Amino acid sequence: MLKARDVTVRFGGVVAVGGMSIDVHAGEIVGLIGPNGAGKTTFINAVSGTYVPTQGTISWRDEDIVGHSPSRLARIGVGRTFQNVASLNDLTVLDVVKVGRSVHGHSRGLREFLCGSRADDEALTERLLEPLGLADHRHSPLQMLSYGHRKAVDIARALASEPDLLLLDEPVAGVAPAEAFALAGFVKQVRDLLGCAVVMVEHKMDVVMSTCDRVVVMAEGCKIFDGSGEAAQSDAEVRRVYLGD
Amino acid sequence: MRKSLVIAAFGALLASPSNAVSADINVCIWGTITGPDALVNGMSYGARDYFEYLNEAEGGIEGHKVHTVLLDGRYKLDEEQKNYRRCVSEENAVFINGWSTGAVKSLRDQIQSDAVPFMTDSHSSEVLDPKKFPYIFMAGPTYEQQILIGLRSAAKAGGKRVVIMHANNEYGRAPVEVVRKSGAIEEMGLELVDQIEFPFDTQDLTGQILRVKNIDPDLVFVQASTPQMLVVLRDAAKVGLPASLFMGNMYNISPAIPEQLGASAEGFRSIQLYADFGSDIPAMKDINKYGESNTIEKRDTYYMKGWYQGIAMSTAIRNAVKKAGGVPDDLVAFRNSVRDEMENLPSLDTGGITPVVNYANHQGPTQARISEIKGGSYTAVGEWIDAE
Amino acid sequence: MLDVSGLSVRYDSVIAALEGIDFEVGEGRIVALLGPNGAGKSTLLKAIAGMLPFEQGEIASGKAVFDGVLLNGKHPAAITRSGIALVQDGRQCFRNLSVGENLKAASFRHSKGAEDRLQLVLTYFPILEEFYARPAGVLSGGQLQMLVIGMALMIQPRLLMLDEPSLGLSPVMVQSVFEIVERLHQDLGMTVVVAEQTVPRLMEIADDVYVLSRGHSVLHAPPDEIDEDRLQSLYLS
Amino acid sequence: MSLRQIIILITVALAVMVVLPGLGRYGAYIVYVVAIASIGALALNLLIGYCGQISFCHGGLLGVGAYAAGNIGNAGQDMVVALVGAGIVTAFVSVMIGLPALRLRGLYFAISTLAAQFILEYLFRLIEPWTHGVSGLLIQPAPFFGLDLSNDRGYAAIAVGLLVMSLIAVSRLLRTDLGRRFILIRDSEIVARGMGVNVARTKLWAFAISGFLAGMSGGLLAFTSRIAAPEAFEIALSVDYVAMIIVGGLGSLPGAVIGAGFVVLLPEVAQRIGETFGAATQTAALREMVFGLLIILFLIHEPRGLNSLASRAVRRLRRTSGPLSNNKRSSASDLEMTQARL
Amino acid sequence: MFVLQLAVAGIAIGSVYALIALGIVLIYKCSGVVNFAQGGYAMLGAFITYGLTSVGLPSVIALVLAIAVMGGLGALTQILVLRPMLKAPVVAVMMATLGILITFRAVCLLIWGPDQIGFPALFPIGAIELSGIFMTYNYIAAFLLSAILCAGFLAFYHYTPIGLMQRCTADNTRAALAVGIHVSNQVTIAWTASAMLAGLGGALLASLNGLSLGLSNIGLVAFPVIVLGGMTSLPGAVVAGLVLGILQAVTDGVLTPAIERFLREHTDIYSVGTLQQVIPYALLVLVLLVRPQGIFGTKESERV
Repeated sequence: MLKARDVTVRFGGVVAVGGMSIDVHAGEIVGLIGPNGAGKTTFINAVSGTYVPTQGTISWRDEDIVGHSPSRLARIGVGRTFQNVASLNDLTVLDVVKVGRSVHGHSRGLREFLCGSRADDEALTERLLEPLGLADHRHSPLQMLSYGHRKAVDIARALASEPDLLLLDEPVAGVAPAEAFALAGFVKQVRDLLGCAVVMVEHKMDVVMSTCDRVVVMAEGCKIFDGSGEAAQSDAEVRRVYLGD
Repeated sequence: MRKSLVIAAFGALLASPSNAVSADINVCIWGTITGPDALVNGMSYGARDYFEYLNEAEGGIEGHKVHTVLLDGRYKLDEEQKNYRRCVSEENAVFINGWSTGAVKSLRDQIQSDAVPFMTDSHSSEVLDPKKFPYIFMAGPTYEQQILIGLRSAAKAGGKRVVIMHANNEYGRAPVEVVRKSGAIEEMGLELVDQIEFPFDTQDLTGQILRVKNIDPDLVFVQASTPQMLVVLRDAAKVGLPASLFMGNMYNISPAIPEQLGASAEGFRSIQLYADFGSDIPAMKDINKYGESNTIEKRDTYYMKGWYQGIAMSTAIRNAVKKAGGVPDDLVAFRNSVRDEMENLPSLDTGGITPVVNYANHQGPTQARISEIKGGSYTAVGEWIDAE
Repeated sequence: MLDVSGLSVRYDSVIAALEGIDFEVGEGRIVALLGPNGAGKSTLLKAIAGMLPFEQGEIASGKAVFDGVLLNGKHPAAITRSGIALVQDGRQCFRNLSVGENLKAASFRHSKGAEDRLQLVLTYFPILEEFYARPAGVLSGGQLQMLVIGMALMIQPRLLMLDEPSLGLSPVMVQSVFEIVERLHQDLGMTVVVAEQTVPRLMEIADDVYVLSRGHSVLHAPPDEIDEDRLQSLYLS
Repeated sequence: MSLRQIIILITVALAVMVVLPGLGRYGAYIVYVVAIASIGALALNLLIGYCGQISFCHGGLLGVGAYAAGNIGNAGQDMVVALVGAGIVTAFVSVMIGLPALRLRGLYFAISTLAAQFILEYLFRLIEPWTHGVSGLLIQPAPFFGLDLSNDRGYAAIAVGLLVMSLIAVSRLLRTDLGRRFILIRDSEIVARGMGVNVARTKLWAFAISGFLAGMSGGLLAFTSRIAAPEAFEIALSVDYVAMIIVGGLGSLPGAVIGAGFVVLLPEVAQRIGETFGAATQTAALREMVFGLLIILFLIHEPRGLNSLASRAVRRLRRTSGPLSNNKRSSASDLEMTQARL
Repeated sequence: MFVLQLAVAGIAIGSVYALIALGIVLIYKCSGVVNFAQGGYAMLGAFITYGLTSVGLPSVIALVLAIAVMGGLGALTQILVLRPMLKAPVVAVMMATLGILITFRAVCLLIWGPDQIGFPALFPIGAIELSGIFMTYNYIAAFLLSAILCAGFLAFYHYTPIGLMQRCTADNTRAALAVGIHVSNQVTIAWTASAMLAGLGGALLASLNGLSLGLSNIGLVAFPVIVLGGMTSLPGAVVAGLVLGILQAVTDGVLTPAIERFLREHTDIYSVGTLQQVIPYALLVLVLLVRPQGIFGTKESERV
């Protein structure tokens, strides 16, 4: 489904990602791990259209998507979450989720303007917010939620666009352990339900191990390992970049 | 604390309408107390002071005190519109004296439907029409007439090529366009070689003056107010053009010009409609008397203009009061009667500020003369010319 | 020398970044502050250096004391003057200014002996002399790291705190950074705190190790008591 | 805006209408000037307060609306047609002005709107056939739905009615996908783009809708003052409008009305107070000074605007200040604002 | 020759623009605040100079004193108004500076009234004529003084310790804090310097063009200058100021007449109005569309 070849992203003279390649298949959860500054987030940004890679190709369902805007990518089924969602102020949980849904292409603008959206709210709440434990907070402004809840909202927002490829950027960073596992479990459920592929950047190895079908390790801008979680933990190169042997 | 301030403020706003009721005769004036044209605001002070003088010296008009309100229009259209409404419906003015060409033009239909006598400080020909605008009165020749008087004097002196400079507002551009399109300039044997527009709030006209210098005309007529004239003459001096090349209209006789520019204003000419402040005329005695116990804000010819407008308005009011045998209870009738009396003013003596006038034409005096700056003060250089 | 007790930090008044941290640095020691991403290492160093208020953070409770002086609520400039230098993450320097100006700027508040210290810094980092008149922006990552450490030295600190100096550097560069730290410690007797994720070289020179995780202090031990497995379990579990 | 709020709003509006005949012409004048300014402020608040696009050419846009409405009205159309037409024309111009926003950010865009303001002022004076240049376009009274309401009280009724409609419409709009995207873009353009929002298109919608409202407001202004003249739509007016929404509260619907009332009435109140003390020049100076100083004081003490002050007061009155204290909210948004500045 | 004469006028005015724009850039660089009140400072500086001469001080001493007062006033406004607003939204801060401008105008109106005032001659009256180009001493002095001050200020900014601290603050606030620079004090210094530059610029402008409340409009002219210069570039502001001055003069003297002559010959249109009021802004929009970061500005990369 997703095919990235030799992707390079430069900022000025700094190479953030240098020659990264990856394949992601339908229905697969891939964990993308690596030490700080390895270029994981930059790579996700390149795939989701936020950055345009200086080099390399990225294709999604055999369509070249280099240079496509995030809004176009969202319409063809690429959704993502962010490391940081703290900067949204007045929008409520439902608002944010609806933004996510609307980018999928079928906006309900005029009908909502004229008739309001109560029935809609119920459906969204049931489908996305209940499982994430957000139903009670659906009318709370985002900034009043705990950090963990905000992360959950971001995932709900990404899912509302019904993506076929979900890019999660540190979905459980800063989240309490119990919540983290619930979130990770939810990601799995979603995959089972929607059959979408998931790429997940994450530092918490326990979460990665329990959730991902496959692990890709990045260091200094390129891939150094691709395989199962167990294999990654025993791989010498991986141990070196993590522990500096 | 803040809340109480807000409450107090709104209270003041709501309470204020009541303070206009007490006087019998209300006159409302708005000028440009602040704003880009404030330098010539003597005319609104002069009019107010004349009514105050009547109150002090004669106990008002036929024994009735006159309540005058002086408002600030700031040379801003919305502010002037607001002032007009306040004058008509809140101050219950029997006579209104208002300022800018733009405002008067936009209000002319309303003045008509409100049927309120209106003395305009604007001399635009577009608000002067005894038939179409029977409630609007003016205090002298129109701007167009003034331009022609100025140009005629240049033609007489043997000039050929003229440039007209004007501000980019109604007051500046409109009369110039009327004159240019009328063909009157060519009829005089003159050639209009260039017409230059500049911003009304200008600070620097060096480029435009250099453009003039490049053309080398015989006369530059400037349709602007004193603040802009100061810039024009200052910048002319900067590039070495003499002030004698320039001529302005009635709003360029201000002591500020020779005071601020000194030698570089020598030879500048402008159109004079009213006597100078301090000249030896009967009205000046009254002014001096008034000035003994009051401050006179501006001592210039515009103050004289205002004083004269006060004389004209008060005479019409006096005649109306006399006719009705007291101040009429009905404001509408009072206003209409004042309007009729204004139109029928028999040869009005303005204490020497202008020649004797009558107001059948709604225009008052139609005479003007040219005044030149000589040795730091304005000196008349010709006889009164009748604009008609 | 530095004594932090019961320190809790919040960002935006809501997000708790540190909870009840105790952290002690003895005179002349090298202390390693370890922890995975987001454990709160940077926050702790910023709290000590007084930088939190500039990032919408605040010390919610607890205190930091340096040589008997309470640091809470002090302006960073005052803390710097009392002898604490923080080398922040992201190699914070003045990129439009020349290398020389960067070093000079750092010695403003500490002009006494600035010339000597400048010479000292240049002998430690010859590369800085080479680039002395060029804008700092042209330096590579490793060179920038040298520069910011050099700038910290110009402050004439008694306590030097480094926040992830090895981040984004090549292994060779990482080696030389830690060599410098060791030399500073040996030659000048400087007290050093190094926050890091990766450990081996640091473990060789550290006298003391603290491990943070999710805003809590999870381990305090001498380095020889900490082996890889233990760390791995702390990090990867 | 909930149904209850809408009902309250309409009740208040009806109350104003009932009181209107009792007010003098001057009172009615004040009512409609505030109402018209409120519509304009609402339009600007939509752009700045909800979509984060700082604009200094709102005065110019009102002017476009005024000229458009005047021309349509003078051609013999009903006032309703003229106002809608003015809205459409202004929306188009507003989108043109918004185009640079697709490339420019923050201050750079703000300054490009400053340029737009000056260019509009210049064009108002230049395009004689449409604007009558410096003379200004004189506007004939037009019927409103066939009714003759061309007097101060009639205008006040129309203006208050339109204001209520605009408030309801904007509050509904903010509850649609488009409205949510506005807010998202204001909070973080980068995040919005990352979330898959078509930032360019959304921004242009904001300009169009804001322009439409501004055009109606300008059109109404033109009908009430019976002239559209260039001096009436200068930069000072744009500044006044920015002052209105900041004083009232960025991103707050009642704030637009409160701010408009404040900015329109304050000089008037200061003037009246000054008049009781005498000298006219000093009155004018004091009026300006009170205006300037109050703006500064409000911004220092209440950067979220009068509306936040008002709503806090209301909450205190109701004694229901729950666990979600105001402080918490503002600090998080302060963070974002500080970032926005850097 | 005609064009040269225009250029002389343009350079003289443009150098004063540069002086005033420098101050705006200085403040923007180190605190991210756009100071709309800069024109107000210029106006106030000129009025204070005038006020001091009218109580009998020699004009040079009055000027120096006025500049000192302006410096204090700049610091005071920063401390009283801007410091408490550190966390306020950026538009609110802009509006606060507009509030300062309104207040300053009101103060001048209250004290000195609404009328134009003849500004005392700071320089000898008269002019020299150099091969047909007419230059008043005023022009020459305004240009020289502005040029010297611009150069002096840039030198101060680049070669003195305070200048270095200013540049540090402007470059990276975090790093500045870390090396012990009191950032908020630096911002106060920037406001002080900026107000002094504006005060001097205002006095020079008043000596060229006379003194009135309209002088505060110079702030609006300065905006195209700083944006063209790239908002953060001091030399850029100087160059853009000169370019704008010359451009305005050339628009008034050459461009407008040429366009009008063409239009009068070929169309019914007689006048293009006050073109010089829009030329700087039209240029501004063009430049921004081609180079969104201004001519001398540097592009900042954004990260998620």
